[in-house]
Order: sequence, then structure tokens, then C-alpha cells
Amino acid sequence: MDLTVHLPRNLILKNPIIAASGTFGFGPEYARFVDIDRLGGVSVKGISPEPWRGNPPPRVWETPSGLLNSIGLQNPGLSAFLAEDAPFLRTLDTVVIANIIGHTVEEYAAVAQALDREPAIDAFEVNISCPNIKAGGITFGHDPDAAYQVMRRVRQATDKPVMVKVSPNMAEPWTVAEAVVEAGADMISAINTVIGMAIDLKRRQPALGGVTGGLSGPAIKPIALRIVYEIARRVRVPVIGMGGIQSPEDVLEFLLAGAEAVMVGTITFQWPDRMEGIIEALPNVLARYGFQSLKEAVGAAQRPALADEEGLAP
Amino acid sequence: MDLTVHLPRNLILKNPIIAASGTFGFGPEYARFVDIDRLGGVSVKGISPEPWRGNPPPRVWETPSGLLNSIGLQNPGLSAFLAEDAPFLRTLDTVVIANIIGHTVEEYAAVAQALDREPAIDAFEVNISCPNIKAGGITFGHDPDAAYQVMRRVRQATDKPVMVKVSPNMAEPWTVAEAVVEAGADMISAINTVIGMAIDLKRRQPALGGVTGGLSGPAIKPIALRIVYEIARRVRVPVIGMGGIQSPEDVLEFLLAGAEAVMVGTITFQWPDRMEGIIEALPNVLARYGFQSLKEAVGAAQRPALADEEGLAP
Amino acid sequence: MAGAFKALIVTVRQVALDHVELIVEHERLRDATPGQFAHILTPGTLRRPVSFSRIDGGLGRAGLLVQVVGPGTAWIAARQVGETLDMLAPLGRGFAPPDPDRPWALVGGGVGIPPLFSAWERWGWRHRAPAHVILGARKAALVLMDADFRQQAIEPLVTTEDGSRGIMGTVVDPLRQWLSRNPDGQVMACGPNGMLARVSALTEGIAGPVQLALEQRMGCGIGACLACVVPSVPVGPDGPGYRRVCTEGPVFQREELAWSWI
Amino acid sequence: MAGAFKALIVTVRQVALDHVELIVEHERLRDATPGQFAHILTPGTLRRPVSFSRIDGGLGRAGLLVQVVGPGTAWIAARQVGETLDMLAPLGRGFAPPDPDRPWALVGGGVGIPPLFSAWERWGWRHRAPAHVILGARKAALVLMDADFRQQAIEPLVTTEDGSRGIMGTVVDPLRQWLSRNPDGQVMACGPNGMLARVSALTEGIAGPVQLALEQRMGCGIGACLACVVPSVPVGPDGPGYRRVCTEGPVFQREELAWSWI
Ligand SMILES: Cc1cc2nc3c(=O)[nH]c(=O)nc-3n(C[C@H](O)[C@H](O)[C@H](O)COP(=O)(O)OP(=O)(O)OC[C@H]3O[C@@H](n4cnc5c(N)ncnc54)[C@H](O)[C@@H]3O)c2cc1C
Ligand SMILES: Cc1cc2nc3c(=O)[nH]c(=O)nc-3n(C[C@H](O)[C@H](O)[C@H](O)COP(=O)(O)OP(=O)(O)OC[C@H]3O[C@@H](n4cnc5c(N)ncnc54)[C@H](O)[C@@H]3O)c2cc1C
Ligand SMILES: Cc1cc2nc3c(=O)[nH]c(=O)nc-3n(C[C@H](O)[C@H](O)[C@H](O)COP(=O)(O)O)c2cc1C
Ligand SMILES: Cc1cc2nc3c(=O)[nH]c(=O)nc-3n(C[C@H](O)[C@H](O)[C@H](O)COP(=O)(O)O)c2cc1C
Ligand code: FES
Ligand code: FES
Repeated sequence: MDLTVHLPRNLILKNPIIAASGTFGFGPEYARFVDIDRLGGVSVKGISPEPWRGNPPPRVWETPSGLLNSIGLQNPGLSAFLAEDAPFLRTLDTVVIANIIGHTVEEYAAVAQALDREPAIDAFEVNISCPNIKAGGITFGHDPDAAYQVMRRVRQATDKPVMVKVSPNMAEPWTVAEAVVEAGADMISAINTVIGMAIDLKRRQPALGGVTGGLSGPAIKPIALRIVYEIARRVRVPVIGMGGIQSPEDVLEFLLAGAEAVMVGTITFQWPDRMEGIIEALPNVLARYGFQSLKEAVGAAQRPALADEEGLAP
Repeated sequence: MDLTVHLPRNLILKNPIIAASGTFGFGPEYARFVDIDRLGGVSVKGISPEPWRGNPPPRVWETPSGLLNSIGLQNPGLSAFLAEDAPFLRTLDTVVIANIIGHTVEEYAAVAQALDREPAIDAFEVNISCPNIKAGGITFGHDPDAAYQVMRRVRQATDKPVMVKVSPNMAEPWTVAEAVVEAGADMISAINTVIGMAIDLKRRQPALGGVTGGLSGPAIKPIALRIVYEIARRVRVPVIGMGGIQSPEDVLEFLLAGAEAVMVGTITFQWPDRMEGIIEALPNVLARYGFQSLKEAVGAAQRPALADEEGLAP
Repeated sequence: MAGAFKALIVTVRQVALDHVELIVEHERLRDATPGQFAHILTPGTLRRPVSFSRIDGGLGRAGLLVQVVGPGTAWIAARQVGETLDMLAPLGRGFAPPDPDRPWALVGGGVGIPPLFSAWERWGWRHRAPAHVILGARKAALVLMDADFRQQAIEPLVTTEDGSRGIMGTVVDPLRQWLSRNPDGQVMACGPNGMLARVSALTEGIAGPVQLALEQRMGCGIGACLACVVPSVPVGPDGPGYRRVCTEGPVFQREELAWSWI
Repeated sequence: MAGAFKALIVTVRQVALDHVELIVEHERLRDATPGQFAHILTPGTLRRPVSFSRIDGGLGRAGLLVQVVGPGTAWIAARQVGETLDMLAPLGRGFAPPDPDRPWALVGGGVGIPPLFSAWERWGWRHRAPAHVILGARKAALVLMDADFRQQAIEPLVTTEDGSRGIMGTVVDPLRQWLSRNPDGQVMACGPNGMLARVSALTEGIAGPVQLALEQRMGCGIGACLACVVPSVPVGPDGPGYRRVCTEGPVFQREELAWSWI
């Protein structure tokens, strides 16, 4: 079965499985363990104009079927990325997506502009769920207008395909998706981690150095599916779904909910080669559920209208 | 160790373990399986002025460490509750909390007013995370002003202790908590379920009859802890925490995050007597972590100021 | 308090491809009734409901005939003699005893057959009017409990969808024929919803009671959570009422259900 | 691709209360270095890092000495001979070989002892200058690997906090004394952070290299996720830099670390 995914601006994935940002470094780390060229794509760790230090450790904590992290977007900054990481990425025969972060609209634009000229980078993922210190702690990702501004400036900075990554930590994430599509986003990726926390009973303190953290892994799959489903029925651009994917069946759930491709994160820590396993199994699993092609599965569980959900309470 | 919890308006719990609304019916169902009088309290299924039909089945679906439900707040309505359920509840020697729901501010007030005179009811839990059809699908629970209005009318209707149950499905649930405390709420309970979804691959449809549902169980514990922590540091009234509690250690996490008592839901379906087991084990577990009293554990993991979290990204 | 209990597994036997019957023992199973079920702890977030395939009240023994369809049933089917199953049981409303003087049809499809066998085992011996057992399956290898019925002195009529055993087709045609000969009959049926809907339609207006045993995904299993509902009368302008399979069922009178909504 | 692999468990032995040592075998363990670790799959969401307690490069065998502190280590400790452990290994930067002509102190506390034993096993036989092994534990029953050191021809100095074995106190006093006698010495240490902080402070200014093996909660174990960092130089006005224990460590030079932040 052909697993190729055709995305806007001629972005073509060999298959719908992309390594999720922040869980796959800048590529070389996992190169010993995974045949990266077999993946549909790789979204690298978030890149800011200047280096970011990140949060104090501990930075990870296990929860039931989940993982809390408070990495705090540590990254070496744009110049170090260009000097040290871009050369390796240029050697890859797969789609490389630059995940970009910033404190201000201009910082996002600066990274996009610099990487627009970098041949290693095939597309951008604008991560607007990081704290915006200038706007008083409200993140860009929770404010459709701010998200619109970021996307508009990024759009001016590059003609490469751009997706915006949506935060689940708000009542109606689709309002942000709609705003950035309006501002020229070619795709939406969803979801980023869900804010959570754990208490270390022995130390009588928040378990993470960053106090709160982002929850990922199978625990958040239902939250992710619902947001992907809601966004896919509202925007006309492709949605890249993620959150807790562990198996080809999980991938199918996201496809049926409306995603055209998916990203895979936390499970890679346990099973570095799981993404390859999923790619291998996907045609059979699609066939087992009666799908002749990948495309046929996309949105197959979407209900026709928005109206029929009115009046339903959880 | 003394497990008594003193709450506002002379509401006294024998211990901090309360059966969570919607998971314990109106009491008699579990009376065969649990010694209800040993519990700190029981929050009964949501009650509306008129009967509510609820959502089409299937209404539950398993997810990793979680449970999705789309019961849709089915309930027999106020008069049936008074005629059929209140008599049993009057026989209980534990705190009975009426969970109240409505489509409009007046509906909430109507239930509170009617039950203010009912001796079976010791306190109210105002559930403002149900859909408000009048306000175009935006729920009361996501709008601090609407939440304020509901609480103000309920406050006029009753002098019994009132807690408001907060929804996790928004960026800043504490804004709602702050608003309802302003309007006279004596306590906050948190959290209600997290909106989620699953796909039934065999039927190629959303798994739940209600399309989306509420996620509960251990999967949401980190989300719940974080919201309890954030609310407890912002409001001066007691917080009743819940979400995924399975063990006495889980209870401790909520206490350290700032809760004075907790509610226990989903685990009861697997282990009807787990709440009793937790109550029995709690003194030992508190002692094991070095606490001399229940009170000492409450908020023990709270960090001093709000300021030190600024600039930390998940 | 009569909480959950651990029933000892005394027999395990493979009865068909992917179908295992366990016999479990506990004194709390003494007053189980055909049509009732056990809510069984497995590694998942929820217990799993399984009907009794046979009941020996005297010994406090009951059968659980499980088809492996997912992780919970796979786990149950992998248990061994000497282990225990943690269960809430017996739960729900079972079959009302049949009128011994009325023709009686027992109609079962797939894992709907076990509760009918337990009904036949309990009440068959005292039944005076004619009785008829119709068992449906997809193919020969999946026909359940026909030997058990034979041992209890009745020859079941078997239908398979592919004709590999008995009559080719479903239970519907044989039932229609039986009903035309027995308009004063009574019916008990259990099986997939599609089959029960047909049974319900066919039996409209017959003289005797029609009892249908339903399945629904369950939470608590004891009436508290309102998860396990099925559409039922009265049907209002905005939809049907909902009744709980776990306590108001699993066995319903056909008149109680709103089939157009199921 | 050199992905995860399954190492065969060839020996399991209880070495102290709640401490088990497993010997595992796989050809990919042939070039493991003392101070490196294996990242082991357990039922949790994350793998568990465990240092090598001994390494037989020729046979591709390595030891894993695990203290049971939670579900992951309990699961590892319950494995049996003939089962396999799924691991990513060998990972991280191990100890740099000691200068054979410089006095050498090996200082270990609790489960910090195993990597030091593997260092001694590898380099002790060719060490020409004097060597000194100091092992700390809370109480006698928890002293680890002292017999192993003895078998490798060195008598370790044991300290226990309650004085139930060896010198009462911690490894700090004996180390201070050794340093005052050996200002030209080199040190390898592994243990709780508190102990390493003291070692770091005491060894400031000594002539030889001071290598400290650290622990931190890990995600990927291979350098991709930035979970496992420890504060390190340079320290800027807004805090320290962060280095990864899994790839830039677990063994650091004392000068690389920012102890005031750890
Ligand atoms: C009253 C009653 C009696 C039953 N009697 C039997 C019996 O005698 N033999 C038998 O093999 N099966 C019986 N079933 C069906 C059985 O409960 C399901 O096959 C089983 O729960 C599936 O669990 P799983 O983990 O293997 O599959 P999964 O499909 O992975 O289960 C996931 C979830 O769905 C629920 N579920 C899935 N299918 C059903 C279903 N058909 N009915 C109810 N819940 C379901 C499970 O309980 C679980 O919560 C009965 C169901 C009910 C309601
Ligand atoms: C490089 C390295 C080498 C180690 N070598 C050994 C060894 O040789 N023998 C030994 O007994 N232990 C060793 N540890 C510690 C060991 O990894 C932890 O004790 C173990 O992960 C605890 O898992 P758990 O599920 O039993 O406990 P839990 O506390 O329930 O673990 C929960 C989570 O915390 C992490 N965690 C808990 N404690 C630690 C810790 N001290 N360091 C790192 N992560 C932790 C776990 O990996 C897991 O993600 C080493 C740790 C590191 C980083
Ligand atoms: C350790 C870790 C670091 C992450 N860092 C980033 C990041 O830098 N940028 C980003 O957009 N998402 C980041 N994420 C979020 C993931 O890309 C993904 O959205 C999320 O983990 C959900 O997918 P999963 O459940 O498959 O892991 C990170 C996740 C984890 C676990
Ligand atoms: C089946 C089910 C029904 C529920 N019904 C209600 C309800 O009627 N009113 C309410 O306030 N919360 C309701 N809840 C939410 C719970 O009270 C609780 O907030 C949530 O389940 C989290 O706790 P848990 O993880 O311990 O279950 C329901 C939860 C479940 C699982
Ligand atoms: S399963 Fe809870 S009411 Fe039936
Ligand atoms: S554990 Fe992932 S970088 Fe070290």
C-alpha cells in the first residue's frame, strides 16, 4: 500500500510517521538506533534565536501511562544549530521540520528567516505554546490574535511550508488553529503537551524542577484525538496529529479523527525503533480495518455536521 | 491519627475521603458493597430541576489508565430525587453533598432552594461544567462572569455550605475559582473530567454515543494536581481535590498540593471498597512520610511565591 | 458488606476456537439466576461483564463462557484452575421463569447462547409444553453448547451463516416458522443486537412473554453510573428513555425496549 | 542499526537486603567501559539507567547491581536466570583510565559502589601507585561489594553511619585524611549528591583528576531529550549551564560541575 502523504507547498512525506519535536533531538542522537531515512519526517527540537538554558532538573517524572517533562525548551540557539546540526540534517533523505520558538513575534520571524535559506530545512513547525514573557506570561498559543501575528510574520519570512503547533491547554484550541490558517499557515500540528504536575512525597515538593510540566504519552491520547477531531472539521488545511501514539492502531485512530499524518514522541524513549515498526505494520493494519488506501482512512470517523453535537454533555 | 476535616459553615467530615459525583449514584446502589457511613462524605449524581435524558450509548470507553464517559448528566430530576432518593440519604451518618446542574442560572438556584429545606443534604457542589444551551454552547464553567452569576444566585438560595466544581478544560481554571469565591462560594472542588475522545476502529466512528466524553482516572491525575495546586495558592477557601486517585499515596499528593479533602471516582468501579481501604491506610501513610497530622500535610508542597514560576516553560 | 469476592476456578475448558468456559465456585454464587452476570476484574480500567453459562446453586458453582475479543476476555480465558477471579456477582435481572405450559423457544446467537443454556438447565426439566432451541453461529467451528443442550435432553436446531453446520442462514427463519406454528408461545433470546431486533420484530403480538437479554458497555455494573443504558420506552419527542442493562436488565421484556433507537 | 537488544541473564544473586546483582550477556556489551550504563526496559513509561558493576569484555558479560527503590528496580530484581533484559547499552561517558603512577582513591556510597568496582577490576591490576578504596553505607547490612574488592586484591575501608561495620561516619573523613597524605592523588567517586558535593569541595586544588559519576532522572538515555541534565559551568548571571548525564556524563570532571546549584 502506498503510504505517501502529499502536503501543501509540495511537501511530500514517504509515510505519515514523523518524529515529534523535542523527543528526537536534532537527529544524530538517534541515528545509531533508528534508520531515520525510513521515517516520514523529523521535527527537530525547538530552536530560538539565542540559546535557552531550560529549567532546573529533575526534568522528567513518570505518571500513569504518561510522562511529565519540564525541559523548558533548552536549545543551543540558531547559530549553533546552523553550525553544528544543520550539516548532519542535510545528509538525511527525509523531510526535516524546524520547530521554532521565541519570546516575541520578531524572534519567531528571525528563526524562520534564517532557516528559510538553510537547505536542510524542508518545513517549519511554529511552536506557540511556550511562555511569552513580554505579554505577561500569557502564551501566544492561548490567544488567537497573538497567534495570528506570529504566523503572519513567519509567513512573510518564508515560502517553505509552515505548520503551527496548537496547545491543548485552553477551552477551544480550534480558535487558534482558525486564526493561524487565516494568517497563512499551511498545516496545523496538534497537540503539544498538557500542563500537569506531580508531587514528590519524599521531598515534599513539586517533583519537577520547573514545578509544572507537560504531560505526554498514552494518558493524553483521548485529549489529543478530540482536539484533532475538532480542528479537522473546522479548518481546510491538513492536520498532523499526535499525543500518546504507541501502535499502528493508535495511528489509525488519529487518521480516522481527521489527521493526514502523525507525530510520535514519548514512546521513542522506550522503543527507539517503534516508529519503524509502525511504518512496517501500517499497510496491514489499514487493510485489516477495510481501508484500501491511507487517504481513505483520513477523517473516516468524522461526523457530517457540527450541529449534531449540540446539547450533548460529557 | 485524627482524620477529621473541618470545613466552612460547620461542615465536618470524619475523614477526607468523599465519593465523587456521578460515580456513586444516589447512594443505595453501592450500599450493598460499601459501608457508606465510613466515608467522609458522598457527592451524589448531578440533579437538575427537570429530568435529563442523557446521551445515547455507548457511554463509557477505556483508554490508557483512563476512562471516557458521556453519560450526559442523565438524572431523574428534582422531584423524583426528593421522593425516591432523599429518604435513603437521610438515613446516612455521613456528609451528603448535592451536586447540582442546570441550563440556566435560575435552574441552579431552583435546585439549591428546594434542597436547602431537605435535611438529607448537608452541602452543595455546583457543577458548572455542563453545557449551557442558552449561552450558545459556552459552558458556565469556562466563563468567570457566568460562574459568578450562578454562584451568587445559589448563595441567595441557601445558607448551607457550597462548593463550586471547576472544569479543567480551559487555560486558567483559577479565574473561575476566584470569581465564585468572590460570589460567596465556601469551597472549590476540582477537577471535573477532561474532554476527550476515542475512535472505534471497527465501527469507524467516535466510540462514544456522545461523540466526545469526559476523561477520568489515573491518566488525569497530573492535570488535576496542577489545577489544585494553582487554585489552592490563589484562593483562601478550602479546595477539595480529585482526579485519578487510586491509593493513599495519591491522596497525599493532593493534600501536599493544597487540597484539604479529596473525592474518589473512577477507581470505585473496579474496587467498590477501595475508599474504605484508603481511609484505613491513610494514618500510616501520612506517618510514613513524616506527617504528624492530616492538617500538616495540606499544602506542604506549595512553593512560597507565585513569582518563582515566571519564565519557566514546560 | 457483600463486596467483591474471589471465586475459585475449578475447571477450564476450551469449547471452540477462541472460546473458553471456566467453572468458578463461591458460596455467593448459590442464588445466581439464569440471565444474571458476573462483573469480573481484569487488568483494564473497568471490570468485564460475563453471563452465567450454567449454575449449580447447591455447590455454588457457575460457568463463564468467554469469547476472546480483546484484552479483558483474553486475560480471563488465560486463567488456570486453582486461580481466582475477583467478581461482583450475581448482578442484574435474570430471566423470569418460563410458564411450563406454554410452548417455549430459546434463541441464541454466539456468546448469547450461554445464558440460554443456563435457563434451559434450570427450567427445561419441568417444562411440560413443547420447547425449541435455536442456536446461531457464523460457521460450524463456532457453534456453542449444542452438546450441552443434547446432554440436557433436547436437540437444538443449529444455523450457520455459511451453511457449514445445520441450516444455512440465521436463527430468524427457523424462529419465524416456529412462531407461525406457536402463536401462543413464549420466547427467550440473547445474541447480537441485530438478531435481537429481528426477534423483537418477529414476536410482535405473540401471546407469551418475550424476554431479550442485552449487552452494553458497563462502568460500575451495579446501577450507580448510568453507563450501560439502552434506549427504551417511553420514547418522547426528543428521543427514547434509557434503562440500565446492569440492574434493569440484562433481561428486558420486548415491550420495554425502543428498538428503532438501538 | 544498533538498536535496543535483549541481553541474557546468566546469574542472579542477592547481595544485600533489597540489593540484587544480575550478570547479563550480549556481544554488544563487549566494549562497555566502567562508569557507563545500560538503559533498561521495565513496565513503566521510561527505561531505567543502571551502571555496570563488572565487565567481562571477552565474554560480553556485564553486572547490574540494583537496589530496589521502586517499581522499576523491583521488576529488574525479580528477573530470573534465562530471561532477558531489553536494553540500550553501553551508554554514556565512562571513567577515563587512571594514571597508573598517581595515588588513586575510589570513593563509593550505596549503589555508587558498583561502577567503582568495575573501574578497579579493569585498571587495578596495572596500577603502580598506591590505591585506596573507601565504601560508605548506612549500616552493615547494606555494605556493597566489599568482598569483591577483597577478591581483587584490595582491602576496602568501610564506613557506616551507625558504626555497625567499619568506621562510624561517612566516607568524607577517611577521604580528607587520604587527601592530606596524597595531595598529588587522583579520585573517582560515585554516590548520593550530598556525598559527591563534599568530595568535590574536599578535592579542590588537588593535583590529579577528580572524576565524579552522577545520577539524574532520564528520558531517552541517549542525548536527545535533554531531561537528564545537571548544573554545570559556565554559570551565568541567570544560572548555570546544563549538561546531560546520559551522554556528557555520567562521569564528569569536578571542574565541569556547578555544585552550588546541584
Ligand atoms: C450482561 C453481559 C453479559 C455478557 N456475557 C458474555 C458472555 O457470557 N460471554 C462473552 O464472551 N461475552 C459476554 N459479554 C460481552 C463481554 O463483556 C465483552 O466481550 C468483554 O467485556 C470484552 O472485553 P475485552 O477487553 O476482551 O474487549 P474490548 O473490546 O477491548 O473491551 C473494551 C471495553 O469494552 C467493553 N466491551 C467490549 N465489548 C463489549 C460487549 N459486547 N458488551 C459489553 N461491554 C463490552 C469492555 O467491558 C471494556 O470496557 C457480556 C456482556 C454483557 C453486558
Ligand atoms: C547513570 C545512572 C546509573 C545508575 N546506576 C545504578 C545502579 O548501578 N544501581 C542502582 O540500584 N541504581 C542505579 N541508578 C539509579 C536507578 O536508575 C534508579 O534507582 C531507578 O531508576 C529507580 O527506578 P524505580 O522504578 O525503581 O523507582 P522510582 O523512584 O519509582 O522511579 C520513578 C522514575 O524515577 C527515575 N529515578 C528514580 N530514582 C532515580 C535515580 N536515583 N536516578 C535516576 N533516575 C531515577 C526512574 O528511572 C523512573 O523514571 C542509576 C542511575 C543513573 C542515572
Ligand atoms: C521531553 C519532551 C520534550 C519536548 N519538547 C518539545 C519541543 O521542543 N517543541 C515542541 O513543539 N514540542 C515538544 N514536545 C512535545 C512533543 O513534540 C509532543 O507534542 C508531545 O510529547 C505529545 O506526543 P507524545 O505523547 O507522542 O509524546 C516535547 C515532548 C517531550 C516528552
Ligand atoms: C461515569 C462518570 C459520571 C460522572 N458524573 C458526574 C456528575 O454527574 N457530576 C459531576 O460533577 N461530576 C461527574 N463526574 C466527574 C467525577 O465526579 C470526577 O470529577 C472525575 O471522574 C475525576 O475523578 P476520578 O478520576 O477519581 O474519577 C463523573 C465521572 C464519571 C467517571
Ligand atoms: S454499569 Fe453503571 S449503571 Fe450500569
Ligand atoms: S536522558 Fe535524554 S538527553 Fe539524557
